Amino acid sequence: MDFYELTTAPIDIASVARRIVPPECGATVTLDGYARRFTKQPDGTVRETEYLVYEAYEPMTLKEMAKLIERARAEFVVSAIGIVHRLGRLEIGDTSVVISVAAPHRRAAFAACEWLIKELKRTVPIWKKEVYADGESWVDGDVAEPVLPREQIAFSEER
Amino acid sequence: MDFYELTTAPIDIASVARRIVPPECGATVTLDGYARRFTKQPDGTVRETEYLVYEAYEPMTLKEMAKLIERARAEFVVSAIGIVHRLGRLEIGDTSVVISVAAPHRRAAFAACEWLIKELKRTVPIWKKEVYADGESWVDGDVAEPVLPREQIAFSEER
Amino acid sequence: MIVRILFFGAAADFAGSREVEVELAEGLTAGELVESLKSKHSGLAAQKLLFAVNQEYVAASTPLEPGSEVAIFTAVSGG
Amino acid sequence: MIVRILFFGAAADFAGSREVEVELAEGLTAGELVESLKSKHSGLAAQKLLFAVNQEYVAASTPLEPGSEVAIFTAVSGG
Repeated sequence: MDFYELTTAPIDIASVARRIVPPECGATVTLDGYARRFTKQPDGTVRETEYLVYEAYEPMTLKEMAKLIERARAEFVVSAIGIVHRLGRLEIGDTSVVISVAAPHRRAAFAACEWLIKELKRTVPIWKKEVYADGESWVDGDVAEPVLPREQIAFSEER
Repeated sequence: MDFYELTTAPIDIASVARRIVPPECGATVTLDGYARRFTKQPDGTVRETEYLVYEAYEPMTLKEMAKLIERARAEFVVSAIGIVHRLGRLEIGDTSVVISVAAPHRRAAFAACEWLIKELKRTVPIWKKEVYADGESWVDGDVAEPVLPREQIAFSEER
Repeated sequence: MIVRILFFGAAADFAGSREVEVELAEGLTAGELVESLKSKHSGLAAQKLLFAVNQEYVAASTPLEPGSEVAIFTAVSGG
Repeated sequence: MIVRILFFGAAADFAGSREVEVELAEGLTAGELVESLKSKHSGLAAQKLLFAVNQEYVAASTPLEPGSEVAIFTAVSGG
């Protein structure tokens, strides 16, 4: 029932969230990530973004998304997970990523959804470029530590 | 920018979540609660629900929702909160409640959304009746402790 | 004094009505009214009841006033 | 041996290309390839680079093989 996809079309968050409504569940938690107009720069100034461009290493992204779901299932008791990430040009406010998690207990759905977006930002090979009125720049990821497969596999195998 | 509503019409979760997309935010967390087909009874057996009926003490519900949002804002750094609860007859899988929270930092959006659904279930005067093939019963709330206004007000005033 | 009593959810089934107007002694508290309703409706007696006056949760010791709207209900179960 | 190198995000700008095929000495490791690319492209030298071989994150000590697909990129920033 899990699914993970890349798309260049606008994402309708309800179509992701409502795709997973298992009969033993009572709640789905959904993270809707979107392009921020104003972002703080490393030097403390605030810059206005005109639009974003997302690029992915597509085949690896799909493999990493599958691993992410597998790891989440090893860590949390959830019934269904859906992940859709958009690529290409996004206007401000457009949804870039939707992660929906349904679980028998809502605590697990919240925890798994929050964990999934954190790990997606750390491991899935997608890059975001912010385009300003006077230039553009690739956004540096939060975590620049190498991510080794052992670390990922150990994580799910230990449980 | 906050909003809270009751409706007898189906709720489109995207229309709630996308109503709050502040320019300083990058993420909205949404809880979609819906009617479960199978529920465990106090005696351990599993019962199949055919449909649900939600009833509210409407004017007090709206006041309690307003207080809930005020308390959440005192507790969490969030930019916008939307709450929509459905009343009347709901089929299995229909959305009964949507709570969306946008925040500059997604940690706060997750925490506030989870807190809001927990507190809504404890304080907002809405009742759910499960209708089975062979009967019906009002669902007992999770918490049967009286909820006094002092407790609520102290909570937000202390911060 | 006259107060209006509203029953919701299971409490309405136990009370056999959803809304009544009653004549009460001045100064009766919300808690005293709930106790007197429990002694009148056996179904209510077994319930853990919550109550609100004029659409606010109040302490049992809160005195009712003429025209008060008192709501009586079992633990809420929205969401 | 011949391997294919893909660059993504800022790394593609610094390398000046998105994809190249190169002839390498047998047994070269992923880490050694990254170091040699850093010494060739000064822009890459200042970056903290991640890399994957055949669409999997690997340790720097992993030897490359003929036909390996090596991807080089800066910290990911999806979401």
